[in-house]
Amino acid sequence: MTDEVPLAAAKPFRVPTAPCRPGDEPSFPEWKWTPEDLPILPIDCNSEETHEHAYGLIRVLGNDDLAKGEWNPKIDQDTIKLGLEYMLRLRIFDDRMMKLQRTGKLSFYMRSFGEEAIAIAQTMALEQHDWVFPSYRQPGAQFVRGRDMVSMMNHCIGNEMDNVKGRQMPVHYTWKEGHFISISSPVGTQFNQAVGVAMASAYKGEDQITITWLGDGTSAQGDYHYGLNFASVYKPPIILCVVNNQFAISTHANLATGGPNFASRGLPYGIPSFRVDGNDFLALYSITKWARDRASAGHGPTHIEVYTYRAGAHSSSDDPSRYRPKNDHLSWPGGDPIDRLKNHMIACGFWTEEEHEALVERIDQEVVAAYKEATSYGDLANGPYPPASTIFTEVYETVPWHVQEQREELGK
Amino acid sequence: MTDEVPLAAAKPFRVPTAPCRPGDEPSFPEWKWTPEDLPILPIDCNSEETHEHAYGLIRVLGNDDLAKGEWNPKIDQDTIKLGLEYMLRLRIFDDRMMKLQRTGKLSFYMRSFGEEAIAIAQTMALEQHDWVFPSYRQPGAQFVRGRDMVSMMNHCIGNEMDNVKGRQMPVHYTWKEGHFISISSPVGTQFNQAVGVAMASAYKGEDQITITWLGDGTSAQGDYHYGLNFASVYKPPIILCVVNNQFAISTHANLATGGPNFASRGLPYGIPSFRVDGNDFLALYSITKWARDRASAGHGPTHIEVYTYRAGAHSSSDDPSRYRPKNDHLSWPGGDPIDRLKNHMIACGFWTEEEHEALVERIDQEVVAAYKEATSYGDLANGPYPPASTIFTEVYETVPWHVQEQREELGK
Amino acid sequence: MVEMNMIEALRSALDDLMQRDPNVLTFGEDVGYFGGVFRITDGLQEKHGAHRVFDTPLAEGGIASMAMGMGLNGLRPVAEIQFADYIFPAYDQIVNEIAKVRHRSGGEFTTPVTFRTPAGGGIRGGHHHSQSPEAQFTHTPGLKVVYCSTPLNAKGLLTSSVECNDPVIFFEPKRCYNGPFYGDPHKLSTWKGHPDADVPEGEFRIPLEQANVVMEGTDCTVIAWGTMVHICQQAINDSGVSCDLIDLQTLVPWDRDTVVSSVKKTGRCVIVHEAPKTSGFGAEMSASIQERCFYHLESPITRVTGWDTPFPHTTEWDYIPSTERISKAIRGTQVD
Amino acid sequence: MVEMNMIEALRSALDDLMQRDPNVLTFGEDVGYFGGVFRITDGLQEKHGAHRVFDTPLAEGGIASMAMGMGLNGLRPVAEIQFADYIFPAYDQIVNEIAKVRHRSGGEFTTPVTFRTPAGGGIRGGHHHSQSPEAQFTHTPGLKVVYCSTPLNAKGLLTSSVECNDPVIFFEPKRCYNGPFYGDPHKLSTWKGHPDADVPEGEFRIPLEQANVVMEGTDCTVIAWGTMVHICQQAINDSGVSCDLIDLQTLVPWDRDTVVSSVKKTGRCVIVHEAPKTSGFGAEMSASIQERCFYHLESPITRVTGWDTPFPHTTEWDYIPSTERISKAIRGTQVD
Ligand SMILES: Cc1ncc(C[n+]2csc(CCOP(=O)(O)OP(=O)(O)O)c2C)c(N)n1
Ligand SMILES: Cc1ncc(C[n+]2csc(CCOP(=O)(O)OP(=O)(O)O)c2C)c(N)n1
Ligand SMILES: [Mg+2]
Ligand SMILES: [Mg+2]
Repeated sequence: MTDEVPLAAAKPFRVPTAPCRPGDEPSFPEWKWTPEDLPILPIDCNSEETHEHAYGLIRVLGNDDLAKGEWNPKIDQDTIKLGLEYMLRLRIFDDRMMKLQRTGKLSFYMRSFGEEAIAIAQTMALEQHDWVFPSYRQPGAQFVRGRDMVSMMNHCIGNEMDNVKGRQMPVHYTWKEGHFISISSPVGTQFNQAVGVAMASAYKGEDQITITWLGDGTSAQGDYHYGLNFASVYKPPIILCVVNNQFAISTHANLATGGPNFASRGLPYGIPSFRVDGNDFLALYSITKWARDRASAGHGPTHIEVYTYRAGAHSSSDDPSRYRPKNDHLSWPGGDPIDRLKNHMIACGFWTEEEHEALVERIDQEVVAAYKEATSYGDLANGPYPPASTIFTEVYETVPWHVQEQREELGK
Repeated sequence: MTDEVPLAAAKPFRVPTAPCRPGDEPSFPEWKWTPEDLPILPIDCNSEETHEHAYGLIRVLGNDDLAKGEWNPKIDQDTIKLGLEYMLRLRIFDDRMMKLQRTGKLSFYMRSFGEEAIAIAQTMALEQHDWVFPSYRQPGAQFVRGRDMVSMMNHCIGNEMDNVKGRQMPVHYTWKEGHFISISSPVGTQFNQAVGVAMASAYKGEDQITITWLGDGTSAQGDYHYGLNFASVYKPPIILCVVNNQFAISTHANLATGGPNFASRGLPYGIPSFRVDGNDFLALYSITKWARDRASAGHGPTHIEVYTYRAGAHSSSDDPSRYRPKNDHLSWPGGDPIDRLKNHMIACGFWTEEEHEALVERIDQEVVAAYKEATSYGDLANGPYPPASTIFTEVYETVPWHVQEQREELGK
Repeated sequence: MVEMNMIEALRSALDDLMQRDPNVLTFGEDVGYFGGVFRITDGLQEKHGAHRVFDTPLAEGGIASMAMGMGLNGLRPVAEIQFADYIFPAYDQIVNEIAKVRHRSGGEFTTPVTFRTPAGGGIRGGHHHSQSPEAQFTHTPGLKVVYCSTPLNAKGLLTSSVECNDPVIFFEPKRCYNGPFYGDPHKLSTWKGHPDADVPEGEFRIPLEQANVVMEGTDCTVIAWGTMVHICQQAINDSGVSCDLIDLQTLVPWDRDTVVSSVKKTGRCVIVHEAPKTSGFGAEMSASIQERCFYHLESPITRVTGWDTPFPHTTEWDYIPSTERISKAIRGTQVD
Repeated sequence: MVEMNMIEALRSALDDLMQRDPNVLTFGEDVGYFGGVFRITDGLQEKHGAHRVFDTPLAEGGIASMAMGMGLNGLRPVAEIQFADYIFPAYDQIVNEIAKVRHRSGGEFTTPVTFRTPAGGGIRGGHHHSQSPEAQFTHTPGLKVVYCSTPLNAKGLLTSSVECNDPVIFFEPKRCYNGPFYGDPHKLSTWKGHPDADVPEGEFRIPLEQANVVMEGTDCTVIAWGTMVHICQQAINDSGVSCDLIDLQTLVPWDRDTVVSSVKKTGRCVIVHEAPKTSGFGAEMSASIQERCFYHLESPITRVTGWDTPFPHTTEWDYIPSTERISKAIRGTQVD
């Protein structure tokens, strides 16, 4: 037995790099999918049958802006118009909130920029009573469920009218009435919690499915494995989504995994797995509707990689110019989700530039009115805040003696 | 918005069951692999090329006891004889230790029964200086590296001569000189630690690879995902094994995952993945040697499902008659690893029943001599134990004041 | 009343809860068909069905997060963690998620999960089958922490824990499953004939947040939980000092009135636990009692605890607080 | 000596360590190319190469276990956990594995990992970007726990932590990265001109296990760490009471001699931390001091801490111990 170890011929371990850095020219040569690529599948298919769907990309909106292929959901024009409106509303809302953040009226903000289609199309494909269990990049689901913008803004400000009483950072929405479960900062924790939610629905015999999302970066957490695996074992009615926007703050998805993609991760768990164009409203709607039908019929979970590109900064604290080319998102072959749906509507003849501008104008006014109302209840720079007593309530169902003593000590 | 949720047509979530329970007749219809099934692959292959290897089964020893197929490692007779001797030694050692446990000389024991080939063939396929990072079901690696049985027994007893000073439960071996890393009770924790060990070897430029194992049950832990994923990203020289012996205490592998098997899990991480007959010494040797060559040449990790059947109880605390048919392991189509290698040697003409009996006899005497020596240093029923002062040392590099105070308080 | 050991008492609590409330489920590693490695759920799957009593994958983090989700959606899950040492992969889900969801959601979402887990030493389990990690949960607002010690309070406290709308970490002293333990490993006793082995069969509660005064005395207050309650009983007898022995039962929120009035009466206090001393829950008890009883104290509050070392295997009887160490500490409070 | 803020001082420590010891590596989420969300490792990848300074997958449990393995095999890894709130997925690896491997292996294997992590509140981070989880590590034998408070001790203590052959959890008070914080969010200051912003450039150590006496006085001992050191300084001035102010620096093992001799001198003690009161490290300090200084104490040892609630967002200034609460407590120790 000796402790001497010979020197290796091999190089040290590999440290992957991002495909491009500030100053580089972004390019996405792997993008070569069309709406005709992939067949529709029966909702009771098994995971092996989805092999090509996990490695390909479900698209519906072609490069010519027309809807085609077997996955075309063929939804009515009103629903599509509504989808466009929700997406526009989210983008305009986000922009306004960023401005409020820059002026100190909010502490922090995170936009869904470039990813507006995801939560909106997917939530629209569900029933109103289905459970939405989001990360911070899916606030858009609330518009679909009809949440009042003032209420959302009150939360982001953390003012007296915030339904979570100023306890959480902005964008950590909670809305039980809308079956929208509270967003938590530690990334990924919701993934297997959502499986538990879905199991409870099934246990109670309710026709209620659950959808949840996490990011490409977050898929490295143990929670991702727990979610896939518990869903694999118990087969509850759930849709498990990985939003691959190719960045986790500054870290490129090349460092999230060395594998070929995220969708295929579901296959060895025996879960049908799909990759979908995350900037294609119709494709997102279609696969989600399919997965809902599957879950509702008792065939169990579906795993979806939503393939997109984070168009903006990670958050108001982030400066992406330090780690990626400026405006790299403009080179993304998937384009912009709002532009693509709008162009489709125009190409199909049920939308015009004029109508579009009028809609933008109307939403803008609504958002302005909402923020004026919300800030009238207080903003972070000027208050008023929720009273300090809110620190002590709802730690437990009732306030225990030690927390009560502390509340008295604070004397507020 | 309403809180009323319609009732589902679907059944509640699925709770899988074990294929057979006490009183049932065990059967394994899925076993239909032969040594001719799978081609050998270049060591720089990528994960997609291993698809059929992940879903098939690498075998070398055919039903006629002859070695065949492209994976035949063609190792010399002396090496094979050594392998048989190590396996026999482990089985006889285990049986003896169980007896000591039953008489209270040890607190607890875990056998490798039916899985002797795994750690032994795999460690023999490595270099002496490679790192072995086992779970409690791979103590056999120590025989390959030449550890003295008395020393192993001293540990299991936890007597004064135990190199870990009676601090750990039996079977939690540590042996740095043999490049055998300390076994820990929390299952799975070693998996990504092993990736770190391998990265350190690569960083130092040493031609030293690392092998690690965890069980089918344990693959549900986050650590399994971390190990595969960190290996996927950094591609260090490591062999990541899942020993699928189909049970985690009483829990059948059907409840470990709903997926088709364990080997295929590695594919979406971009790691070449193989399933190997865990009771086939030559097949284990072969795939491990292949993976070592691959790692050593700088091509990165390999993932291996070792397909076997837990022949005995989980541990000395377990009573499998409560949850599975008696002697179900006798129906396992993979047979017994020792019998299979012995039959192969006899079939090839370099071993006889007489030689075999003589070998068993010799090992038995060695084991008896060893346990007599080991118990002469103390056993759990009668002591002596390591001094109580060993509680306080090696908590830190030097004993801090508060631990020193406590040691003085104990006054031993 | 039926004589039960602690295993039977815990099983009886679960059985009763499941009978009364269809939203109660229980699961964990080996909990289903097999009935748990400590047999707590034996027979419950057969009785209540595989959708209410089932095995899980071997992943405590997954068990906890699934339980949280079920709790968010109206169920009342009871999750078994096979050994308390293995609760740490679930630590993030418990302290960052389960504990905080009521507060962070403004009360819209709650999750009344109960984690049952066998804790403590005395079964030669070494580093990783012997720990008592209660203190690591007492620092997290939003969690209640309960530690039973007898069949009677095992059933009563578990029932109250599961019915409580807050998440509860419920520790079971595995050394006492089959009998109280008085500190001598060569003299093991069963629950047979012990007054607290008489347990009501059906619905039965002991309120949380209440301590149990096991013995009453005048000259020292001894505070303990789990296995240590029995060892302290023996040690008090050995010491010859007249003591209040308080079984804390609920650690968070603990029973201020019982503890404070006892220490004000006796003027002396010894706190005993198996976990390491530094930042054990004894530290909190000592600090709080000192703050509240300073002018009544006749001698320093003393802690008798496990050492600040990992839990050893063969030498465990030199680790676990012994009757000698405890009675010495009790006598030590009497001289000033 | 060069004037540095705490970020620069930490970077300087890492740079110096990497220059001197090829076995020192550092990694974590966004640590490589980008240089960390708090910029601590900015420029280090370019200087020392991508095999020594690199990004990891977003998995704290994976970061910790990989670090442990590297440590077992001769390296000296420094792992960044982006926020202390996110250390919990790594809790099992830290408390069950990293902390215990030296003991459980009979000293054959050790792993000298250092975890650096920004902790504490004051940046409007809400529940999950504000916690101070130091107490949750102080209960685990085998770990050392360090908390810096100034650029000078940030560099000196980090150097000693990385060089230490035991695993260290190293907390950085993120509120103080750019300047000391005296309790008034409307008056933020930078490190410019602060005496402890003068930091030696090359090799520089402050020994572990030693506290720093920041102010000397006669009538009360104030013990704090991290951001609270600066708030206490202000509070002491406000109180008009002559105090020893002790910056504990190393929490485990803490500096017994400095603390005990101070409390014996002053007869009074206030302990201040941001973390919740129950089972915070203040409990351990209070219990230990009481045990050692009982007959010198003139008034109860008092704790001023965060509340036993999750950390709130908009109302965080009502959560973090304020100069008012601290100076009131200090004055409170003077009346008896
Ligand atoms: C457990 C945990 N670790 C670290 C963080 C800090 N953090 C917040 S978001 C983020 C990146 C997430 O990236 P990804 O999952 O790809 O989601 P995206 O932001 O791209 O939508 C990180 C590291 C966190 N919130 N939680
Ligand atoms: C984290 C953790 N949880 C639970 C246990 C208790 N336990 C020990 S072995 C075991 C089953 C392991 O099964 P498997 O991984 O299939 O390995 P095998 O015993 O079959 O070799 C369990 C649940 C443990 N040791 N660690
Ligand atoms: Mg992302
Ligand atoms: Mg197994």
